[in-house]
Amino acid sequence: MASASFDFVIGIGGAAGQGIATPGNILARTFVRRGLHLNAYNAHQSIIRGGHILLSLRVANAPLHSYGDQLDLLLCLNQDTMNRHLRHMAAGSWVVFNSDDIVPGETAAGVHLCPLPVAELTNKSRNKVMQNTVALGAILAILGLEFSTLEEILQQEFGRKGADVVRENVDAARAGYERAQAEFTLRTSPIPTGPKPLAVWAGNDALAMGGAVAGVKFYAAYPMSPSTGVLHWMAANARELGILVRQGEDELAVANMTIGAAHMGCRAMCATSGGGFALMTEAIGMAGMMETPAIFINVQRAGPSTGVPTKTEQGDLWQALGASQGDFERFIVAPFDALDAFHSVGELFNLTDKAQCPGIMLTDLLISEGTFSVDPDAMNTQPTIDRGELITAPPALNGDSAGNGDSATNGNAPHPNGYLRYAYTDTGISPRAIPGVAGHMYVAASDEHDEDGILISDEFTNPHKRRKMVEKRAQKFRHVIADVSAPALLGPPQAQVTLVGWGSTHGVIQEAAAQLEAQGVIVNHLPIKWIVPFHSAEVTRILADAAQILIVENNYSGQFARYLRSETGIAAHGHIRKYDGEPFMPHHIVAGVQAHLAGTVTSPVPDMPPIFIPEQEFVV
Amino acid sequence: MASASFDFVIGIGGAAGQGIATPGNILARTFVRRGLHLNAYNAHQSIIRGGHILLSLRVANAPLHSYGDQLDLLLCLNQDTMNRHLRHMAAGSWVVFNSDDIVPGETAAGVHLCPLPVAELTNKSRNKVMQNTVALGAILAILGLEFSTLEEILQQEFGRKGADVVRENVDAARAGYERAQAEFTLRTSPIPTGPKPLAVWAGNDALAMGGAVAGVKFYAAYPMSPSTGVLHWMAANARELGILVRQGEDELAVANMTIGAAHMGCRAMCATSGGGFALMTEAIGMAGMMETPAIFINVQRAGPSTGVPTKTEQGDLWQALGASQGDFERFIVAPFDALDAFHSVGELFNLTDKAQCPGIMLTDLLISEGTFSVDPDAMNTQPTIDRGELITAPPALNGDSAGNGDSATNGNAPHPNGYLRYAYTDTGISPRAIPGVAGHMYVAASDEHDEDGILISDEFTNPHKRRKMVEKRAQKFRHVIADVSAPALLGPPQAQVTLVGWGSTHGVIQEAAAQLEAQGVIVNHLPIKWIVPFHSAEVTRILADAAQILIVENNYSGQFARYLRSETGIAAHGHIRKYDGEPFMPHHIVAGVQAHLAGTVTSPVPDMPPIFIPEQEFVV
Amino acid sequence: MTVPTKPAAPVESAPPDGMIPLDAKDFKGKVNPDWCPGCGDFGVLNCVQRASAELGLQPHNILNVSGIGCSSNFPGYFNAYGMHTLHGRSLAVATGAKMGNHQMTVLVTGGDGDGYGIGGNHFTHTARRNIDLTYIVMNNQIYGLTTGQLSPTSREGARTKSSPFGSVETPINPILMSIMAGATFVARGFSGDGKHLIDLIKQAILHKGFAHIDVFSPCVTFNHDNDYPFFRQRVKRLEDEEHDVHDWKAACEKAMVWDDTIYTGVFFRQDDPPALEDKEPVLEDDTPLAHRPLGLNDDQIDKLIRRMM
Amino acid sequence: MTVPTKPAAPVESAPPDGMIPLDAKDFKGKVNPDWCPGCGDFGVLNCVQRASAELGLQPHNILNVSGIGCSSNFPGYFNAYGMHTLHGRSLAVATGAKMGNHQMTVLVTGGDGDGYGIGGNHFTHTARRNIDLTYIVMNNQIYGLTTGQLSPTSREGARTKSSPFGSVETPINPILMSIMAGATFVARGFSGDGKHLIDLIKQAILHKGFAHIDVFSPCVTFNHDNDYPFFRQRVKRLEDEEHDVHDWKAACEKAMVWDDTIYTGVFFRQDDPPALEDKEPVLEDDTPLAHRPLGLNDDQIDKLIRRMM
Ligand SMILES: Cc1ncc(C[n+]2csc(CCOP(=O)(O)OP(=O)(O)O)c2C)c(N)n1
Ligand SMILES: Cc1ncc(C[n+]2csc(CCOP(=O)(O)OP(=O)(O)O)c2C)c(N)n1
Ligand code: SF4
Ligand code: SF4
Ligand SMILES: [Mg+2]
Ligand SMILES: [Mg+2]
Repeated sequence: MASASFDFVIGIGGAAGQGIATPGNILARTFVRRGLHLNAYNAHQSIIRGGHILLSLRVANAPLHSYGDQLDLLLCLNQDTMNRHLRHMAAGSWVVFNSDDIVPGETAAGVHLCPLPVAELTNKSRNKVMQNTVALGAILAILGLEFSTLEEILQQEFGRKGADVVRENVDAARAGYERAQAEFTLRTSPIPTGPKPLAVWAGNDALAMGGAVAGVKFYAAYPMSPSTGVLHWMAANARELGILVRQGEDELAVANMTIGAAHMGCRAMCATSGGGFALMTEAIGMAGMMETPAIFINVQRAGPSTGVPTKTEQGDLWQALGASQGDFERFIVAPFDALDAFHSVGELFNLTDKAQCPGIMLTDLLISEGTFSVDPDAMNTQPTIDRGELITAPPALNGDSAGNGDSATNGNAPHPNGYLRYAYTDTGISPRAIPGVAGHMYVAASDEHDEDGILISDEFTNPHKRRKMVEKRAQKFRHVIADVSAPALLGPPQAQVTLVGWGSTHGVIQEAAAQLEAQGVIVNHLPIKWIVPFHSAEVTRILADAAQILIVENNYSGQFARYLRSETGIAAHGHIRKYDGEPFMPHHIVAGVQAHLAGTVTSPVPDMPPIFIPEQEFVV
Repeated sequence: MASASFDFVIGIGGAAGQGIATPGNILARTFVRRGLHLNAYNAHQSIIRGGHILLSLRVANAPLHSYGDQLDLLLCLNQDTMNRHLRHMAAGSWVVFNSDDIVPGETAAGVHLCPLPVAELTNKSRNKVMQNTVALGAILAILGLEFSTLEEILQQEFGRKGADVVRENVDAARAGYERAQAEFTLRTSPIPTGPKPLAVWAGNDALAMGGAVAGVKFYAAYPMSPSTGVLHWMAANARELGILVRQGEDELAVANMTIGAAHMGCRAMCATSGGGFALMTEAIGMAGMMETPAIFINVQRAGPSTGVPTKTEQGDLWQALGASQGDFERFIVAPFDALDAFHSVGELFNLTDKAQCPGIMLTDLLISEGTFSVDPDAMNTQPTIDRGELITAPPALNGDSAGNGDSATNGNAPHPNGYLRYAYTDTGISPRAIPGVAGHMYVAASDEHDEDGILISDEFTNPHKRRKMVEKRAQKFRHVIADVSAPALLGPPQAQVTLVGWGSTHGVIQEAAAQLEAQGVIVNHLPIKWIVPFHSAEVTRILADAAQILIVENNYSGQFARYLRSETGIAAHGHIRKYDGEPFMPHHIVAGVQAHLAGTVTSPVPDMPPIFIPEQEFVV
Repeated sequence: MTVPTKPAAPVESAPPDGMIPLDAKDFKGKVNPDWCPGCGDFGVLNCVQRASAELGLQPHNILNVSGIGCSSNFPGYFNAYGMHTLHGRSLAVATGAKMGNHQMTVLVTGGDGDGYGIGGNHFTHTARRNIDLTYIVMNNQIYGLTTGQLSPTSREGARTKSSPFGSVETPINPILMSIMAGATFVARGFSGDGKHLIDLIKQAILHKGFAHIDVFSPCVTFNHDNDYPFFRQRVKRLEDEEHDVHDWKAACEKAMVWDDTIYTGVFFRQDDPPALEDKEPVLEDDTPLAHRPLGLNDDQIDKLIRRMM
Repeated sequence: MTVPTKPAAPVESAPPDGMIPLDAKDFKGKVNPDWCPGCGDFGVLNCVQRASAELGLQPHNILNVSGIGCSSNFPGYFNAYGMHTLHGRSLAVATGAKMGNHQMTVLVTGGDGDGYGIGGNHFTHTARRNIDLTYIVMNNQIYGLTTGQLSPTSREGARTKSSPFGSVETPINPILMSIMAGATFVARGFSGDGKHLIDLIKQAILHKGFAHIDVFSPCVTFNHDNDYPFFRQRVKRLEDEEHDVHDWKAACEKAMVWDDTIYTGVFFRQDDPPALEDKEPVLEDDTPLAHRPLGLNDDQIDKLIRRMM
């Protein structure tokens, strides 16, 4: 890497309730305003107070795709953090702590211990979180940043609490800053500045905002980690943006409300995690049968069952594939990162509108609760909106987008004008009238029906009509999926190893590939985003040339590996898997590739390809 | 077939509410008492009155595995039946009808029309269903059976309604019998008698009874076609058998109640269909995490969504595979027929008890609502019961099966005696104490936990413990699945075509194979019953020798074909599929094999193997 | 734009401007009901059709949502927009639909199993939200479509296919449940008393808020306990009594009577609490959400991005 | 055989034969609660432990079932058999468990979201069945574990993360719901009034049938509306008033009071209706189902097969 390159990871460790979020946010804003890139991951527990949290904030002057491999600076908010993590700190790293309460242990050579006598520095403030502000000042000084940036952000962060609070914080920060300048080893090379300020968001914000720009008018949710951030964003912004938000009594209500609003013509979506998604599955099948477009997001966490609510996993792929009984058409997409998620929501809405069917999106805790910098110019905030064949006004008024069928020309047309909601067409797509349009009345039924929407059980359970309707639905889907972009191989066309991943592993695999390249191992990477439709032919073609295929996924059973095989017949030569709740770090994948190449990986099950499972050294 | 062979299909057609069930039952009992085999299928609609029903009763003196290919005798209870089905009747067949109300249409040459002037024969009875009894008499005469058998069964069927009703029915039946003897062409060869009387049951009875003999103590359900028969059997027999039956407020309640009872140490099960199963999935994942053995039966019907409630399909395979989030251990079994279902329930209980995990059974409308003869001697009513490593009393009392830990010896042991519910063991199986045993208190949690049952979030979200617990659960499953029998190839080892099916297609494929053999085509058949564990190695070995693999399944998308490929990489050369709501008849499969051999089958999707989809000629 | 509006005042037969008045037969659906001859649901269907005509409603401005059951087949027989959804989920779907287009009249129809059994949670929560829906439950004290099992309204002792020796469970009283959950219009009708039922349905549709009508609608095939004679002998209209519909205690007391007398009529109503739509700032604009422009304008986007920096 | 039995009469501190009497600390679980300091749930836990000791219960004869939520972490801190199930499903699991071993004392603990939100349908149906469970809801008017969203008991106007501008929904009144659903013991406690709460819990456990205690258990982290001072200033024990617990009208009236006074205590009880277990013929035998022999005997099988012929 070039000498001007800057890549630094700050860890903040403490207990829930110690206010880790605030210094985290302040540091994040400080860096992105400077135009630096950010990738942050918060390893925490499912409790509200106590326990242990480690927030890793990685900043760099080049785009980041993972939260990195190590800590360069550790801020300990309690003794527990010191005890757990001091041993992970290498030569040249910093350890900042409140020396009134915390004692350091054995350190590796060259670790800079930075004790802060907080009581002294804050005139014996009894405010427990003041240690965080002092430390912030010290960190800025260590990094060689000007104090003014921090001052401004403290003003913004604490402004609404009044001038006294701001002053108290600025003073504390300054004391920390000055103490550090006076007593600690400081980072010598200056921290670069990016070409322009960046913004910062969590993946859940990206999902919500992706919905808003794509025209979501109805959002429903029942709180469930790690998806709740989408609800929080929507609730906070809905009134200003004209989005109706409902918290349902349960996920059954949420999914069914979403379909109700969608049926009326709104773009509607909802988000949950696996357990709530289980409760939504029946409704998703209904949307398939009624041909109602709506989006259901499953933010995966470590399962099974309640599992580990604050930990990540890519464990719900087969749940999504098996969501609801019978055969029906639906999209399944697993975006690569927050920005991709932002764009994928709109893309998925267009597809579901055109194909008149539900869409499922799979993200995970890593994307959804991660905090990332984003370049606002990279965000397409005015995406193309294609609602497919939608009838919002009677024929005489068609083209009048505000039309509602309520015109004298058309009368009230109490009787249907020959409109067939589920008409057989060449494309399989039947133009969809939304309720309220005169002369287009029909019943949308979860029972099998004929072109007119009439239950096939209502006359005679006609096997020929049944077959034709199944084929009509399949046909429309085939017609629309031509629009979906096929996956592409990243890296050199010929490589020793081809890494295949799906969804959120995109970034970490890219970083691992770069590290491997630096180690002289040539790898390329096939990241899969579209689960359904799956581009079997394209994937088969790409992988036909692969010397050694290794599949990387964040689950136990190799859910993607088995799905890939079901769609292409391709069995990988080996696997890299992780299912301990923590996401991959780049070096886990590097180690896996090296071990596979060295032939040292074994399989837990005889007759199966070898599986490399990295140790989680960190956060233990 | 040998000359003494008898194989005859009686169709009874009419509207819902015309009382088709009664003559159907009476005929069924008449035949099975004679020792003849029976296979009956009722093609009906999801309405209570009206519409059209066709009940096909096939009887033979050899075991039957499908409801056959044609009708030999049609009883029309209304004009609609005559209009729909007369054209399906071939030379030498009989058509019986009430000539007071129904007029026949054009017939093929050689069809025996058998008009019954019901008013005249019943002294103008105003009882609408009396036409059924008259027709029964006529049918017995046509078949050349003695009237006495019928008399006895009428006595039994109507006995509780009083002597008058019995007399009226016997008189009507006799009038029909005599009229037929006097005026109709009768079947000439005598109907054989089997070696001993057989019994008759529906598949749902078999499931319920399979549970009862295996020790079910708790059965919960929410009514849902086509699974409701299990509830009806249980409700009718529960008090006598000491089984507690609860109808829940919904399927969420049902699944969770089942797990509650199972956790206490009862063998517990429940049954539903796809939509209800969707609601059960979250609970199934919990049973996986808590390591609670319990059985969930999904009786599949045509989907998606409410679909076609009275029609069959094998459409919920991926739903079962994807039931609940995350990776967890569970069995999935799809029995071949009613008798196999009866035995499979007990087998599945033993496996789930040993592996301490949930078990899913997939049957379908064809098995569950079909009516079949069964040889009582073929039923293992005292199956081996293996409850695995279950602790029902404290150590001092172990072996005392009535023990409950409530003894002075053991005191009340308010504190656990070192018992670890989820102890790591070599086999991965942790002995399971049921609540009530002194000194073994633990919490079973849907959150990830440690050996002691303590939530890993309760101390620190420890990735190493998490990983070990995931591996422990996987390990116990691997340990137990060695007991599950691998599939076997039926028919000649070398064949032109290998038919692969799963679950309920077993019988119809066997019959098709026999027909093909008669046509000079050599086929063999690999029927799959165990979906999980899937015997990948065995299946791969068997199919390696196959010249042409054709997969037969009763769904649109080839759910099994895709699963087979995911587990073995094997892609079939072609497919035979049906998704119009009706089950396969043998000749559909025969036609499919012949067409594949002739190379006349195309694929609806380019680059995919050809798919043969038979026309449903019948029941249109 | 003008949007189809729900009659705001109790105008009995004036259709909106420019609309021809319709009569009950204009509300006949595409197919004839396949209910058993004599099923109570026929009466309910007739009454809904008559009430709709008398209120001057227009088919395309009505959305009729149902679940699954014999009674839930209703939308197929009623000329309006319809959604025949999942067993138990009609109120949830209807809530989303009403939010999506709050100018439509949303009528929810279903059975006792659908609404009080599997759908019970949506029932109480929809009631407390006081969303402007009319919810008609054809209560036959049985699961009809699945051929006769216990319902949460089946009496203790009821012999059904799932309780051949008599139920040991106490039934639910849906009138009490909805009053206590917060419904602002709670009534009971009898399919055998059409004139009365039409009037209840009209009141319910005109009521701004969650209106619940439990209708005795006998299942002639599977419930021989609660047949027409049973109700005919017992039902008494509350309108013929001294009953104060604003008095919850009197309402509950009357709802608990279940002997020689069983009351029908409006038990309870409250007109003050605003309906949910009227409390949702996003719906202040009359244009239904479904007809509003999609996406965000530059100002909105700038503001959002500024907050992220 | 003898089976662990639940004390039948209100014996206050006599453990069953041969058992050593235990005290509250014997009911301490394996780990310390990780609730926020000051969380109302600590008080509830103490009271349940004290009540269990005072009733002479034995840990191994108690099954404590919960759902998911801060409050649902309860079984981990209570020395008994525990099931920490799914969000909203505790009562369904507990019903199955009680049927599976009707000799155990089954205590269900959870939160307002768990019980009245997602679990609402089981709540009303379990109440009407009158199954012998003790159901303690730690009602903090918020979703705690998910960091503070609206609960069905949050007041209208409540500002939470999911309602930053104030809720527009009317909350549910759980006392009214359970009375009308058929619960035979309905009470309200306050985590800040331990002596009273212990007494309520003891009564509830001794009550034969479904006993519901809604407990104000403040979430000190996410609900600043309904904190200790709010309740301390308002709660009044019904026992200190003239209140007839057999009078449903008085009970409902008292339950509706929500101003300067908020009542705690037993609102309603009925001792006549038998519990479900006592109506189930299969449970007449004292041996729990879980301990009965498996499979059928020859007579039973013969009879079944004869009916099939
Ligand atoms: C999730 C689910 N569970 C069960 C069913 C089966 N089912 C269809 S209708 C019905 C009950 C019908 O009873 P009710 O709602 O009272 O309507 P009725 O037929 O009596 O009018 C049931 C249980 C279903 N369709 N979906
Ligand atoms: C099906 C499902 N949906 C959502 C969640 C997420 N969740 C966990 S606890 C909880 C609410 C907790 O509120 P409450 O029951 O009142 O308990 P408290 O934390 O306030 O004690 C929710 C929504 C879940 N675990 N499962
Ligand atoms: S079964 Fe009962 S509810 Fe259903 S249509 Fe017939 S009479 Fe009506
Ligand atoms: S968040 Fe609230 S309910 Fe949860 S432990 Fe903290 S104070 Fe208690
Ligand atoms: Mg009903
Ligand atoms: Mg709460």
